[in-house]
Amino acid sequence: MPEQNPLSYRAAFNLIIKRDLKIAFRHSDDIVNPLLFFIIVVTLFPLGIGPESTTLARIAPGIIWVAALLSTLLSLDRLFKSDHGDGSLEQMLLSPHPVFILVLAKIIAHWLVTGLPLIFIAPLLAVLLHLNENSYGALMLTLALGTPILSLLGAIGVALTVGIKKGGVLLSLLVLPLYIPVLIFATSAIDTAAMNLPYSGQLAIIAALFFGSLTLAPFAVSAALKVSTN
Amino acid sequence: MWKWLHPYANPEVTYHFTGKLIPWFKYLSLALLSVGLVWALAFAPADYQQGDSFRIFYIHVPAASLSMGIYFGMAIAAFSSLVWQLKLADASAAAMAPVGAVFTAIALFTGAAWGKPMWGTWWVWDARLTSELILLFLYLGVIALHNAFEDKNLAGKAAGILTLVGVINLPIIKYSVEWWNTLHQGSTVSKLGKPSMSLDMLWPFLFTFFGFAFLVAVIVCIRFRTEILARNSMRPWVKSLVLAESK
Amino acid sequence: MFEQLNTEIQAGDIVQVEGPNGAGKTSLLRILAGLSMPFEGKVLFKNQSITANREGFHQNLLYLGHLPGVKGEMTAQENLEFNLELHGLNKDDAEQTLEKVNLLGFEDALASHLSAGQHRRIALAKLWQSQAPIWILDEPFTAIDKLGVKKLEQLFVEHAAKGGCVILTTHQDLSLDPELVKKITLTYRFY
Amino acid sequence: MQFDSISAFFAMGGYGFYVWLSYGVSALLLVLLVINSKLRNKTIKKHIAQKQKREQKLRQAAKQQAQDTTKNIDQSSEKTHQDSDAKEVLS
Repeated sequence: MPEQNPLSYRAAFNLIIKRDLKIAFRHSDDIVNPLLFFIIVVTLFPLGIGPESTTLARIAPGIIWVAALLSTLLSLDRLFKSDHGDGSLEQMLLSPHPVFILVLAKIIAHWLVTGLPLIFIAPLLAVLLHLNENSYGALMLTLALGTPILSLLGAIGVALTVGIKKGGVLLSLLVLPLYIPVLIFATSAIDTAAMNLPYSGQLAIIAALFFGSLTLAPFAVSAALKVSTN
Repeated sequence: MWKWLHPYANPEVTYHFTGKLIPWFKYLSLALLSVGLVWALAFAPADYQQGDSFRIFYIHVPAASLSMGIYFGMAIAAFSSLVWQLKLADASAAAMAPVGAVFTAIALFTGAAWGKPMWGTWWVWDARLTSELILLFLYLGVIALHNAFEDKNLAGKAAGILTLVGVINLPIIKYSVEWWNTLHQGSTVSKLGKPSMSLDMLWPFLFTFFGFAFLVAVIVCIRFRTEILARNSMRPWVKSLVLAESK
Repeated sequence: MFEQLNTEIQAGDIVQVEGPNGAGKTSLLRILAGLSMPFEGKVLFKNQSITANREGFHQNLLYLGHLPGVKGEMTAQENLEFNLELHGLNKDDAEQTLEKVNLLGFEDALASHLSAGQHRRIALAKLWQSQAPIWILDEPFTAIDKLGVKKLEQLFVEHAAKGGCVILTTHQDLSLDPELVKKITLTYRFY
Repeated sequence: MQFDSISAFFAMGGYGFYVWLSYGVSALLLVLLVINSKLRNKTIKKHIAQKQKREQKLRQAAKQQAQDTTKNIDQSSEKTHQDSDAKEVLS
């Protein structure tokens, strides 16, 4: 029988991204809901703490970042769950492509629909929290570099829990401790920027974390998916 | 290359071998701990700054370093299980996780109890305590993931992946927490550091440290044997062993 | 579950795995496809362990499990096209292929509006275009009508004649010539 | 001995509460861990023994059936447990 012609890595990558984006846009509440959650969590803080602008400005970086962590956590579920439920995950694992390519494509598609909107909406929320004017650049940059890390590390957690019936709470226990370094360096970069000091050091560390997780996470996710579909 | 490991990779041989080790570890641990603890409580000199509260050091520091050590041990076991498919390594990692979690809890609790007279408050976001707390979360995650799977072989693999991800993250977390701590120094008065120890403080410390280490070995061996039995319950050797013991 | 199974499956074989519920038919198929790891033992393809040469093996494999792998958010045609492309097949003939599985007129319907039987037919459609020699099918006939079953059986025979092999489980009896079908029977043992 | 009297020993220079609390809680946690480990070992063994008894009953029932009906349908009861090797060669 003739050998079939396997797709190139890039074609396989594009195929998965296109498919996942198509599904996400047809199921758009999956995009909108985490974003609304992000906004609501942030607006709750002034109500709970009081409207004093100096206090809000002081804690704004922490609030925005913690809300970003939580809303990413909320959206992670859709990364593999429905594909696992209807059998398409099996089909992907059985396709003649390296699994990490497919996994990477899925994670990037996930970030495009959940991480990217956060970056756009964050400055608006920063206004609500009276964030220091010098900090806006740092906020955007840390979110741009940091939210992909959240998707990458989160994907490991989802891949491990996707076969478990009540995996939701477990997921947060597994994933949140891994998010701590990102949180620390990102908020400190924003704080440093507020004092008009250079924050390139923190940014460099976040970038290092990003590249580290970009190279390692897909392999961990593929291994975890093989366990979960077993 | 792994030929020499072969006899120990056999569950039955390992089960009996660890069974023989347990009494040795037990008596060593008992001897070291009883000498070490009496020494630490009654004979070691009080610290010139911290007074007798320093005696908490003799459990806090061994527990803290063992909690880290057990995590690294788990990571090594997880690695060999994933790379060389050693099923026994899975079982040993499963045996280590709860022990590590208990030692982390001890380190946390003694740290807080030591901090109260030193800092005037039970909890301070001190770098060592904070990373110990995060380590506890990592342990709890591994244990919870282990319990979430019905099939213990799958559970071992999943927990192994998580352990490896955790062990890569652990230095990063530790570093970031230390860095964060120096950034927000203000609140802490003094750290739970190791003062330059005199010999009459070092000896009881070594005794308690190794006493706890052998205690860890005993408990891990007991749990390891339980895991081996649970994973091999269909094997004839397990059946005859259980039959012989129940008579 | 099953123990001591040692078979060789060759080109041109149609193999039916039989056994009562819980005997491990699905598990066996999943192990053969490389989805599950056997507790012990191994699966060889061309004398090579399938885990050692995963991509090479999967290029020669088409597996259909209990779940059809159809996304409700995509249309029938989009689903098939994705499946074909994922396995490196030409997607241009997707429309004709859908016709062959009696889905003419449903090409642009969202799969969430289609029935379970139609989902299965979307999943089965790629058999008509598959060039993989090994087909592993878990209960391919569920929710398929009699005519569809006939067509599929015909397809299996053609596939085997071309030098492929089909490994399947089914609760229905195959109406094929018993000469053509090899059987593997699994028994359930409590002890 | 660093302390002059037993009461001084218990007082620990005013830090008695914290020192004894630390030692006490640590001891408690370790004892609980040891008990838990030993209990688990016992329950697992009990579990396996129980399962074995059930298997024996099933085996006997199967034998009985085989004797009752002269046709020896169920041959599997004769089989002893051997290491499985689900080996499948595709070519």
